[in-house]
Amino acid sequence: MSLFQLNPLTVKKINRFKSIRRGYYSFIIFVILVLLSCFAEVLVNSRALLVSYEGSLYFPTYGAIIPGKTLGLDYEYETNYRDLQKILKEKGNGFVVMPPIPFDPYENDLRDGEFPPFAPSFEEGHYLGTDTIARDVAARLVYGFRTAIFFSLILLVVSYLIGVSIGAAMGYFGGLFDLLFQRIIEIWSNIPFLYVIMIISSIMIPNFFTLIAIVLLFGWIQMTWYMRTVTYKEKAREYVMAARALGASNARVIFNHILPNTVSIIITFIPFSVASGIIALTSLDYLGFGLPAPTPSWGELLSQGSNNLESIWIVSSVIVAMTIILVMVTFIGEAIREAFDPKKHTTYE
Amino acid sequence: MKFNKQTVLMLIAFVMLPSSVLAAPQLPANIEWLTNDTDKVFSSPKATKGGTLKSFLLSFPLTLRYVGPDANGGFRSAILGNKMSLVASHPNTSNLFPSLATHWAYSDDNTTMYFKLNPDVRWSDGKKVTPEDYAFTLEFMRMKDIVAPWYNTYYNDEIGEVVIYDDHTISVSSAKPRPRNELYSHVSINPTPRHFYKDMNGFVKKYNWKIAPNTGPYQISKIKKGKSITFERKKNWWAQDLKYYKNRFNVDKVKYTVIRDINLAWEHFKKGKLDAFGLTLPLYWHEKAKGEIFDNGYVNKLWFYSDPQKYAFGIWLNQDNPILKDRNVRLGIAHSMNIEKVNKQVLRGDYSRKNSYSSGHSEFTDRSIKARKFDLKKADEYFNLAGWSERGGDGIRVKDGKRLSVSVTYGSDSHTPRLVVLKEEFKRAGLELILRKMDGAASFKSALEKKHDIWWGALGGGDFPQYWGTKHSTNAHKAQTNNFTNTDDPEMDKLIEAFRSAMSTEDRISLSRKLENLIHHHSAWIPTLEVPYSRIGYWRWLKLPDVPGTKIGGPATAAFDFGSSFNTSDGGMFWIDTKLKKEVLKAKKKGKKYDPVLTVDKTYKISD
Amino acid sequence: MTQYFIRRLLLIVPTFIGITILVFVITRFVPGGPIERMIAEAQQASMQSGGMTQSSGNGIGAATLDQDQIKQLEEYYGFDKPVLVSYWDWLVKVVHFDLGVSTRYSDPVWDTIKERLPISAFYGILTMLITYFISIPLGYMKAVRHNSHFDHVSSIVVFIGYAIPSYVVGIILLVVFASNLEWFPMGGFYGDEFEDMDSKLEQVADVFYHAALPLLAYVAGSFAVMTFMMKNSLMDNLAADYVRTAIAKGIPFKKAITRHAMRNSLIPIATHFGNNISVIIGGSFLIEKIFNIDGLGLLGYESIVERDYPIVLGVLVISAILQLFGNILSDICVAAVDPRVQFR
Amino acid sequence: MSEVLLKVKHLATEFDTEQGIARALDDISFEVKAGETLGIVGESGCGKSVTSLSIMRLLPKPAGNIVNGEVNFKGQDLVNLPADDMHNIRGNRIAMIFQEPMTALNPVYRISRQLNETLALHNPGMSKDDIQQASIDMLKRVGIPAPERRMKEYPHQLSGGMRQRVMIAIALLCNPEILIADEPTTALDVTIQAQILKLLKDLQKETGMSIIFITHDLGVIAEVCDRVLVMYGGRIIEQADIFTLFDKPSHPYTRGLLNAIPRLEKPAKETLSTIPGMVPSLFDFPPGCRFQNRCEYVQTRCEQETPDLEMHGNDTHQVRCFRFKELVNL
Repeated sequence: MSLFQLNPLTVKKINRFKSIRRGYYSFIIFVILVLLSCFAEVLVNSRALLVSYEGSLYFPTYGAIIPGKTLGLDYEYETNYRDLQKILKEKGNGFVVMPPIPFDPYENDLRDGEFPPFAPSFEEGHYLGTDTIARDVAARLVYGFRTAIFFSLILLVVSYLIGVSIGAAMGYFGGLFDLLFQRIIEIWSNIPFLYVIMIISSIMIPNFFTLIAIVLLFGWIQMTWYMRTVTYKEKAREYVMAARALGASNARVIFNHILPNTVSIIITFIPFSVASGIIALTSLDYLGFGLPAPTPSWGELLSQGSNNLESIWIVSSVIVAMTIILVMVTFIGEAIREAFDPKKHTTYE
Repeated sequence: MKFNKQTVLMLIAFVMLPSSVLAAPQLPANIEWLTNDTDKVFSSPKATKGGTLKSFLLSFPLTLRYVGPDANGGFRSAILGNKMSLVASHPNTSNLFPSLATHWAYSDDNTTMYFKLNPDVRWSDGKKVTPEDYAFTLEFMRMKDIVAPWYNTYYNDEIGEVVIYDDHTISVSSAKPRPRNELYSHVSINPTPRHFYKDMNGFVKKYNWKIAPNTGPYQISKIKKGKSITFERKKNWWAQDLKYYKNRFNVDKVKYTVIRDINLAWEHFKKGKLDAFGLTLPLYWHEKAKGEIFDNGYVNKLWFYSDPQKYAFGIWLNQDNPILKDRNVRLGIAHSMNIEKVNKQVLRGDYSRKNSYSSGHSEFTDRSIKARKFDLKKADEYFNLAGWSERGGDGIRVKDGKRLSVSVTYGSDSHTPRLVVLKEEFKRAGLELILRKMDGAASFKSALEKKHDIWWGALGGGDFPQYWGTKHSTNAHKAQTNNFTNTDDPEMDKLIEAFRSAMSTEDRISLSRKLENLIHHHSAWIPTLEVPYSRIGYWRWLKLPDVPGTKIGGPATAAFDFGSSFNTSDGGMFWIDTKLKKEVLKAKKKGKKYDPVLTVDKTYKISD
Repeated sequence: MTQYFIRRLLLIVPTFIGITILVFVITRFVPGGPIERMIAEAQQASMQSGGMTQSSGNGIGAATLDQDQIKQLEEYYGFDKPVLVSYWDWLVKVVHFDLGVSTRYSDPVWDTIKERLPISAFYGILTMLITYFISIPLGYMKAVRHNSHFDHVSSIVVFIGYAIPSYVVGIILLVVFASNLEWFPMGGFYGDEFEDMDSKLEQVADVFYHAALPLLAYVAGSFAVMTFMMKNSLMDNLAADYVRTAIAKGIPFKKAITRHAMRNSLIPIATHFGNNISVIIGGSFLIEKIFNIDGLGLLGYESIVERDYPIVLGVLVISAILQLFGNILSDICVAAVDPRVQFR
Repeated sequence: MSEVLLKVKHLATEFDTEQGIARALDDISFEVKAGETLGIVGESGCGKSVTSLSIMRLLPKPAGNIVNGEVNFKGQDLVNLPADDMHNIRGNRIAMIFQEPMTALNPVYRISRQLNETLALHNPGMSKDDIQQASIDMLKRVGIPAPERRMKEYPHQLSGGMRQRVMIAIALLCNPEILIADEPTTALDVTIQAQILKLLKDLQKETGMSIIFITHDLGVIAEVCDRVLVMYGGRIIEQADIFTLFDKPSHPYTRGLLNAIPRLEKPAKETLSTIPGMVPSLFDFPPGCRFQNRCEYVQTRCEQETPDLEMHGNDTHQVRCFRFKELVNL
C-alpha cells in the first residue's frame, strides 16, 4: 500500500482482479502492447535505429528526414535505409541497425517481375506478408492497432465525460430536464449514422479527431443512459437524503456523494467501451467511411483481405489480431466486473 | 459497296400520309440509295442454337425504362441492345450495314439521311413498326414527362425532324450539318412504340416496370424482383436470316442473376453457375484465375486486344488552385507521377500508358504526343522554377511557409491502391498528395463544382473526340460544367470553335491533333492508363467464332458482357454447346481433364 | 399504470416527429442526392459498363443542364418546396399510411419494405429464438457450475464469439464453410432451384440450408450478452434470501431454481425483449450484404448509400415506430413479470 | 424431564472464501428439548446464524461445509442424511424463519402461492381447495386480517410485520417440531417486534413445538427463552437457563453483554458501558481463548490454551473460561 492511501475496499477489489488470472494476464499483456505501440517507430519502421556513416552516428527514428545525400547517396529524398545497409556493408564505411520489422506502414515494397500481394517470408522481412500494394501487413497491423487503441481510448474519455455529466444531471434533477433529454436521446439515436458520416466526409476529409467527433455524436448515449439510471437509484439512497437534509448543495451531493458511488459501475464498462471503440473504427474503415487512405487500419486490411481470399495471410493476420485483442479486452472486462461486483456462487443441497 | 438506285415516285403516288397533309413531302430527286451486303460477316457459321447463358448483375435494375430517372444503370444496355436503330455500324470496318432500314442516303447539305424501311420489322408484340413510330421517337424524347432533361436538350438542339414520305421511306435530320461519317450516329434513331406509350402522364412511375415492345432478338420473359431477369430469344425474329444477323443471338435464354458482391460472383463462376467472367483486372487474370477448373481445361481463358477504351482517363488539375495555377508545378507533377511503376509493379504491366487526350479515336489522335515520363530530375527542375525549391523536415517542399500539398478527389475504392503508390512516389519528389475518397456521385459533384484540387476520373467519350465541354472557357470557373481543369485559354477556345464547325474530316482531324498538343502543353490534364484489351474466362461449353471478337464494337467481352450480349451491331456471336456442357460437367465430377485453352488474340491489336 | 402507458404512448408522437423531421432535413443536406446522382450518372464514364451506345445518341454526356431543367428535376423529386412544407406533405401522407414512392425503384415504399420484411423477420426471430434457447440453459448451467471447467471453457468460447464483430464471423464462415469446404451455399435466401422443388418440405429445408451460416453469424455475437445476463442474474438470485427460504421450506434445490430463481432471473432478459423488436426487423446490413440476403437492413443501407430518400424515411418510420413501441413493450414485459414494478 | 429432540455434538463448520478457509463454528454442542425455547445470543459474526443454517443444512454451497460433528434429530444424524430425506425434514419437521422478511419472500409470487407450495410439497395427497383453505386458516392464526385478500397480494404490498407473519405462517403450516427463528424481529420496529414475539409464544403454547431463537438482543432473549447459549467467535462460551444467566453471568463476555443493556433503573447520566475492542477476524483467531484481546481479566494462560466448556453450578450452566470461578464474586 506504499505511497498511495488505498481504500481497503479498493485493495480488495484489486486483489480479487489479480486472482482472476485470465483477466489479469490479459490486462498485463494488453498494457504492454499499448505501451509498445507508443514506441512503434522503434520496432516497426523503414527508418534505421542507428546509422554509423563515416565516423558519425545518426539516429533517424524520430525527427526530420535525412536526405540520401547526407549519407552518401545520390538523391534528395529520404534515405532508403534497407538499401543503405547493404551499401555500407559492401563499402565497409559504416553500418545500419534496422528495427525488427524494417518497414514503414505506408511504403510499397514493390519488386520487378513479381507482383503483390507477397506471401509471408522471413528472408524479405515481411513476417506476415504484404497487402495488395506490397505494404507490410505486420507494419500495418501494428500501426493500425495503435490508431485503433488510441482512437478508442480518447473516444472513451470524452464520451464518458459527456455521458457521466449529462446522465448524472438527468438522474439527479429528473423532471422536465430528464424528460427533455430522454426525448433528445430517443430522437438522436434514430438518426442513420451513415448519413452524418457522409455529410461530414463530403465537407472534409475525416481525420483521426473528426472521426472521433463523429463517432462521439452517437457514442455518448449509452453511458448517459447508464449514468441516468444509476444516479436515479443512488439519489434515492439514505445517504444522499441525509446529505441533502444537512443542506449540501446539489453540486456537492453530485460530486462528493453520488459520483464516487458510481465509479465502480463506470469502471466495469470501460473495457467493453474500449472494445466497441475498436470495432466502430474498424467497421467504418471496412465500409470505407473511416480514416482516409493510406492510413493503416484494421478495417482496411479486413476489407482488402476479404476481397483477396486467395492471399489468405492478409485476412487471417487481421482476424487473428483482432480476435486476440478483442478477446483480451473482453477478458479484462469480465474480470473487472467480477472484481467489482463478485457474484456469490450459491447452491444448496 | 454496291450502289442501289431506285425511283420511288410511283410508290408515293399510292400512299396516303397520316394526318391530312395537303402536299405530301417529296423525296429530293437524284438521291443515291446505299446499302451494304459486301462486308465480311463476323459471326460463325458453326454456331448452333439453344442453351441458356447465365450472367449476373451486381444490383437489380431500378427500372426497365431506358430514359428517365435511374435509367442509366448498367442494365440499360441490355434493354438498348434490343432496341435496334435504322442502320448499324460494322464492328470491324465501321461501314454502315442495314438494320431496320434496308437502304440509306445522304442529303447534299450534310444534315439529313434518308432511310428505306425494312417492311418485315415487327415489334415484339407482333405489331408492325410504322414510320410514325420513328417520328414518335422525337416527340417522346422531347417530352418533359420522361424527366430526362439531357435527352430533351439533345433532341431539341441537335436533332431536326423526321419526315415521312411513305410507309417505307423516311428521313431524319440533324439540327446542324455534320461530317458524313458522323451524321449517322445522330440520325440513325430507333423507333418508339407509339401504341405502347399511350398515356405519358406520370410516365416515370407508370412505365417503370413495364416491358416495352422492342425490335431486337430477345425480350424479357421473366422478372423476379431483386433476384433475376430472364430474356428469351424470339422464335421467329424478323431479322434472323439477314446477312449480318445470321448465326448470331444463339442462346435461347439469357438469365441475369443478382449477385451483390463481385467476390461472390466469382465463386459462382468457379462453380459453373455463371458461364463467363471478365478477367480484365490483373488480380483476376493472374491471381484468381488459377486452380483446378483452369488447369483441367474446364474453363478457357481469352486475352483479346482491340481498340482502347475511349475515355479520357487522367488527373484533372484545377487551374484555379493557387498551387496548380503555375504551369511549372503542373509539369513538375507530370514528371513526378510514377504511373509507370503503378502499371509495372502493381497492375503487372498489363495496362498501357495513355498518351494523349483523344487517344483511341484513331485518326483524331496525334500519336507523336507522348505522356511525360516519371523523372525526378525534371520534376525537381520544374518545381524549383516555380519557387518550390526548399524542403521541410518531412521532405515535402515549402514556399513562403506553405507546403506543396494538394488533395486528389476520387470516387472508387478500387483505385485507392494506385493512388497510394503514386502518393509514396510523389513524396520523393517533395509533393504531398492527400487522398480524398468520396462515393462516386459525391466525388463527381465535387469536381462539377470545382471544389477539387486534383480530380482523378474519366469522362465518357463518344465515337468522336469532344473538347468544348471540358476545355472551352465558357465552361470554366463555374459549377455544373465539365471543365474540371478550369482551362481558360483564348487559343484553345478558337481551336475548339473551329473544330465544332468544321465539316471535312481532314480539317477536324488536324484541329483535333492541334487541340491535343495544346492540352499536352497546358499539362492541366495528365493522362494515366488505358486498357487496350479485354480478358475473360469462360466455361468450355461456351463457343466463340474463330476471331473471338470485333475491332470496334468490342473486345471479346462484347459477346458476354451484358453490355453487349445483344448489341445488334456486334453482340451475340457466341453459342452454347449443350452436349459439351453435360460432358464437361460430368468430366469435372469425375476429375477427367481436358487440355487447358488460353487464347491471346491480337487480330485487332493496335501497334505503335 | 394505465395512465403511465397512455402518457408513454402520447410521447411517441413528438419523438416520432422529432426523428423524422431531423432526418428529413438531413436528406436535404446530404450531397449526392438524386438530382446530383442523375447528373453524375449521365456524364461520368463508368469502368464496368460501356458508355453511351450509338443508338442512344452521341454527345449527350457533354451537355449540361440549365437552371430551368434543374428546377424541373427538383420539382419532380419534390425538392422545390421549403423543407418544412415538404415535410408536412410527407407527414400528412404517412398518417394516411402512404409512405410515398421510392425514387430508385419507383415502387411504393411500403411494397418494397413489405417484400423484405418477412426475410428480415425470419432471421430476426430465428436468431432471437436460438439465442434464447442457447443462452438461457447455458447461463443456467454456468451459474450453477460457476468456476468449474465447463464454466471456464464455455466463457472463453462465448467471449470469442462476442469479441469478433458478427460480420467478421460471417466472413470467416463464408470463407471456411462455403468457399473452401463447400458444405454450405455462398449466400442467398434460397437456391436457384427453389421454385422447381416438389415439396414444401424440400423448400423449407433449402431455406434452412441457406440460413445456416448467416444465422450462425447472427447468433455468435448475440448470445454472449444474453448468456452472461442470464448467468449473472441467476447467480444473484441464487444468493437471494428467498431461494434460501424456498429450500428451508423443503423444496429440492433444482426445483427451487426452476420455480423461484429462474423467473426472477428472466426479468432483465424480458427488459431486453422490447429492444430486440427493432433489431429483429432491422437485421445487420453487413451480414445481409455478405450473404446476399435481401433483407431490410440491406435495403436501408442501400437506400442511404443511393440516396433513395423515400425508402430511407420509410425504413426509418418503421424502425422508429417499432423501437418506440418496443421500449413501451419492454416496460409492459417488465411489469408483467415483476409485480414490484410500478410505473407512474 | 421432557424428551430431547435435537442433539448437536461437536459441530464444526468451515467457509471456503477468497481470503482462505474460515472456521465459522468450532465444537458446538447443545440440546433442544421438546417444547422449550432455546435462545442463541451473540454479536454479529459470532456464528449463531451459521449454527442454525448448519442444523438445516442450508449452508450456501460450495463455500460452506460442515466438517465435523453430528446433528442428531430424534435419532437421525442430519449431517449425513441423504439430500432427499433432508428435503422431507425441512419445512415439515424443522422449519425456519429469517431475519429479513423483506427479501425472504419471493417478490414475484403471490402470498397464496408461497404458502400453498409448502403444504403441497409435504402433503402430496391434499386437494387444492384444502390447501388453499389451510393456508387461509394459517394466515388467520398468525393474526393477519382479511387473509383471503392478502392471499392474492404480493410481498411488496405488505408491511414488514405482516410479511414476518406470513413467514411464520409458512413455517408453521406443516406443524414442525422445531422452529428456528433467526433474528425474526431485528428488522422490525419495537411495537411490531413485541407483537411478533407474543405471537410466537402463543403459537408455541398451541402447538408445543420447540423454538431455537437466535438474536443479538438479550432483551428479547429475556422475554421468550427458557435457556440461552452465548456464542463468541464461533464457540459457545456460556450456556445456562435464562434465570441463571441473568443472575449469575459467569463469562466475562456475557457480563459485558449484560452491562451493555440500558436499564431504566440506572441513572440517566451514566454512560452505557461497552465492551472495548473488536471481534477478531474469522481468519486469524488467536490461539487460546478467543475473547482474550478484549477481556479485562486476561492471563498468559488464556493466550496459550483453549478453555473447555465447564459445568458450573447446576447441570445446565456451562462456561468456557479459565477464571470464571474466581470471577463470580467480582
